Amino acid sequence: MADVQNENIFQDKIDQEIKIEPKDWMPDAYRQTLIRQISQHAHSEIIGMLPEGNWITRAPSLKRKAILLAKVQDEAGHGLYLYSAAETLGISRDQMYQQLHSGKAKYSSIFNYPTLTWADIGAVGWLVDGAAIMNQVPLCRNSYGPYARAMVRVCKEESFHQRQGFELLLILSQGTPEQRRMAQESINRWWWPSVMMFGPNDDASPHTAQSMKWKIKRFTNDELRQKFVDVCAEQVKILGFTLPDPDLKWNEERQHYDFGAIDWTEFNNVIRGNGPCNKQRLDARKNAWDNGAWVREAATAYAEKRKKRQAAVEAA
Amino acid sequence: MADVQNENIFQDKIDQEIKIEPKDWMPDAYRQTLIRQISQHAHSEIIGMLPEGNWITRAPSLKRKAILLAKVQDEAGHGLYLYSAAETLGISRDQMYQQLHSGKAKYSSIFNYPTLTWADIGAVGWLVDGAAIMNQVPLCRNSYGPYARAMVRVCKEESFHQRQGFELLLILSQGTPEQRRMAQESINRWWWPSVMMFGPNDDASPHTAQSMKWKIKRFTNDELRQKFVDVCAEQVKILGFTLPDPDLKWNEERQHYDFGAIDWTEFNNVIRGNGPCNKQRLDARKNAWDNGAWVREAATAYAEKRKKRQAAVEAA
Amino acid sequence: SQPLVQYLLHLADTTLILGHRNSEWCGHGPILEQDIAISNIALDLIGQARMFYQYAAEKAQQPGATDITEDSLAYLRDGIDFKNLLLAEQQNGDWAITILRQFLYSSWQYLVYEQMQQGTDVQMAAIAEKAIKETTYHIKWSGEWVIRLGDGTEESHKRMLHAIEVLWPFTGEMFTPVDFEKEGIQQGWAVDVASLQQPWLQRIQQAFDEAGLSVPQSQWQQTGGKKGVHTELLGFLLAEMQHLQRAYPGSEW
Amino acid sequence: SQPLVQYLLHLADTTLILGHRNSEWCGHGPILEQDIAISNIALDLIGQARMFYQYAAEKAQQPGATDITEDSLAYLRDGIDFKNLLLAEQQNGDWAITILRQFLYSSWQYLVYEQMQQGTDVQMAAIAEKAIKETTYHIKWSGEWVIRLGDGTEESHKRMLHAIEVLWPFTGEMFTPVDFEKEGIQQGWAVDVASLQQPWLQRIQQAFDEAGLSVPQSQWQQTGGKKGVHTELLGFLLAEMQHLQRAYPGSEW
Repeated sequence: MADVQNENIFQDKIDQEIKIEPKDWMPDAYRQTLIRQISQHAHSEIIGMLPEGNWITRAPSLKRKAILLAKVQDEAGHGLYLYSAAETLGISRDQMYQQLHSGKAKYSSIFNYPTLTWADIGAVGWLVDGAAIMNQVPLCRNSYGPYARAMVRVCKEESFHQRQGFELLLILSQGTPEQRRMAQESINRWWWPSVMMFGPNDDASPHTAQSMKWKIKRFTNDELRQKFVDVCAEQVKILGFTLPDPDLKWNEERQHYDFGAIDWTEFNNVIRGNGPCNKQRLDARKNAWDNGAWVREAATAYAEKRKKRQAAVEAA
Repeated sequence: MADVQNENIFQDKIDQEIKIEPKDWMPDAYRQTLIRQISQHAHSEIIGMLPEGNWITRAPSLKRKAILLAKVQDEAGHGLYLYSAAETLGISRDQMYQQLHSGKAKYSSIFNYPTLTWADIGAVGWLVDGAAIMNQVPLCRNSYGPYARAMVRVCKEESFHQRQGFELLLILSQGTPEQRRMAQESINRWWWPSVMMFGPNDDASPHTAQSMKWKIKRFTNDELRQKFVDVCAEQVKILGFTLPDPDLKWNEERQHYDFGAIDWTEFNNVIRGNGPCNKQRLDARKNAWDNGAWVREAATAYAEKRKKRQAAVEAA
Repeated sequence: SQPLVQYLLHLADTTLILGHRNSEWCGHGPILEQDIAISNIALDLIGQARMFYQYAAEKAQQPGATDITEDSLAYLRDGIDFKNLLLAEQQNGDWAITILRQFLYSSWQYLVYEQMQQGTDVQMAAIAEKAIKETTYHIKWSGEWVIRLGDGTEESHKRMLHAIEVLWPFTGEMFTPVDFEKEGIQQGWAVDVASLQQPWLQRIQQAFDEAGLSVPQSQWQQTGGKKGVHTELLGFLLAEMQHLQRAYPGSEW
Repeated sequence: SQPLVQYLLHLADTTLILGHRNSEWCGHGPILEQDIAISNIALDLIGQARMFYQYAAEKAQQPGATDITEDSLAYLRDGIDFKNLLLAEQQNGDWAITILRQFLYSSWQYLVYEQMQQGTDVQMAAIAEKAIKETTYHIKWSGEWVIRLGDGTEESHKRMLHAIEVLWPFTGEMFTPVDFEKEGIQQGWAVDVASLQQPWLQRIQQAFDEAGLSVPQSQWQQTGGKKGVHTELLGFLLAEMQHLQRAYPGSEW
């Protein structure tokens, strides 16, 4: 079949909301875009374990310790689903790791910020997971089957995490002055990086049109960002805290919140590797990988020995 | 000169309290005994830095932090004097380190016990340094000049350390019930190991006679031990604590304190390597040594480069 | 009920400290699936610790008071009062040490829970019944790793030998009852740990045989954990773990 | 006097935290003489910290009160209130990182003390006069090590390059005044750190030249320490350092 014909069938399915499955024909650019996006998403889950993992040993109660540990473990699970989804597109997990460790593959820049106080665990849950969900919920309906199904599982857990984060901050908001200060300071640090999580403004986001046509993306960056700001501007009132944006104001006409200009210099800096924790995060993952090499080798060697022994028994 | 004649001159000097100096003739056994004893003493200073060093980062006030750090640093200085004294007998510092790291050379077993609470810093100062001083003061008059002179410097600082340790416990004794409990528990743990620091009972200590003739040793183990018990039994009253020995009692007739039987099984166990921290202490030193190899190599390489450059300049 | 509380704290502290150690792996494991597995075991152990702490708090509480809670017990006692087994507080080291520590411990814990189910204390029996299912999995998982590493590569075998050398001196304590246990054994609510040594050793022997490893012969054993005499490691662990509770006393989290 | 107190705390916190880091080497140095040297520098820095804390306590104290002391300032504030330079809290890493951190810092500190001696605050001037003698030695010692390692072996050179890569992003903060400094510069009691950048860079350049190392070109710089926004390392350091004061509140030591 000619590629043009394939392409028509493919786009037809997409237009009719029929999922593309691993064995279906797909344009190479669609495949590459998905590999890039899914692996980046998987890496974000794995790197995302680090800033929160940073507080597991210091969680202030046994209940919080268990909740946090379970949450970070969930993220490892999300990584697992997503790596598997990417693998259906013809890339191995080891290849993806290599791209991460070499710096070729990206992950969400938000995880290059440090978690400095316990309140950050709340702010990450509320704002970072909150922004992630805005991005991810539409992905549950994306055109690639394995990715869409993985996202359904991810989103279910993420929204649970976000509620936990909000609840953590709510407790702090009702706590001592020190706790309230800690929480407000944390929101101040996490707000803008969270707003930046939606990526560049639409006019600076050239791939959006194609991705929307392929239904990998269903809303533009700015649409999602506006939705996020609208939600948070309301929720922060319940907490009795403020968002660090003097320009934040309800716009009656637009029926949306207006908000201040984003510092894209910082955004680009962090993306280029110059965030507070870029080096530290990647080093942590590379160390885990390098220090684990002998374990993986041993597991492989043992599996092979076993197979041989079994074959010998069966042959006898 | 025949060895017999040498030996007579040598013993004559010793009997007249004239110091033996590095270039003087000395019996090989005297030399070997001194090398063993001085290097063992030096190693004890270096290993002895570890249990106390364990609390430098957790000292409960800035003043205590400075005092403790200065003390542990003093011990490094003592190690330095003593290694230098041993070097005058024809062994290099690297050789001595090697003997320590291979387990051939010993160090005082007391440092194989852990420091578990801040009170241990006091107990180590009061009891361990106290016992050390009992052993060391006579050594200031030992027959080998470099060793005797090193010991004069060591003893001056040690008695200062002991007073600091006692004062630390005194503060705890006047503190909260938790602090008093911490201090008493610490004394309970350190008492018997300190009593054992004087070595086996005299009847089980075969080398004592020769060492006393050579004036390397001036009192027997049991004499020194008795003196230590007598002093501590009085000092503990000032602290308002007790020593963990139900048999401790003033003996009017002997004009000494009687005390309970020593658990030599534990003593021998720890000497054989089975103390709570034997492995940990030696590993810490070996790690420091191994991790420092590249630093020492760089320093040597640089010194040689410099020398060559200087020679080239002078030749030009 | 003082000895009972001490016994419960011994069980709670041991599972908490080991859970805490395992949780240090989270995000740093050698294989993603195993990162999840070790975190899961950490979660199980922390969950078990909470049940024991809650029961201990109930038993230790003065009538009408509410100041003793699972968190006050976990976060406001210093090392001198912690009664965990020394094995639990040993550092993670490499993967060999971590999985061997788990295997040595879980193999013991299984036998403890088995007997505890038959004990006179109904609540402890209920906890044991719930926990033993988790422990069964912990033994299986860690035992498989012992075999995999022992019979894997030369490197992994060498690391297992090292792990055995490091950890074995901390196993004897598991079978040496201290005063509060002796009292509990008499009264029927504590497990007679001395009687578990043979079955435990058999299980270890079996796995070691399959892994090509040897059980060390009669070696010196270190004790003290159950009496509050720990290794130097616990103090640092607690300083980190308890920081927030200590720094912001009386706060809700 | 609030900005003055903040400034004093910035100076005190920086010297304490760096002294604390250096003290971690005690007993673990690569050469016995250098173990003594780094401990000595640690002692000097802790001594300087105490002078600044004592002065800060005096300035922060309410009339008639005695609750603010050098120890309450060092042990009872959390990371959010610590104002040390980020450079000071970075981990010791290897010997290359430790001695480079010291050299970068002491070279700055010397210039600060030099100006402080001329400042309007008599007590700060007196502290600076005393401390600058120590700092002179710290620069000499660490500078010699920079050269020795940079021009030593291939290995040591490589490690110096790595140390520069790790530490350089934390140097810019030293020359970027924050609000309390700006106010102090206006009033004459704070050092105009921006003006120190050129002389500092010259000194570094000189040592690097001799060591065969290059000063990195215009790189991104991380700030925040003086405003209480630290790296993730400080929290762990403080948890350890403050444990006893937090665990036994109100005790004398």
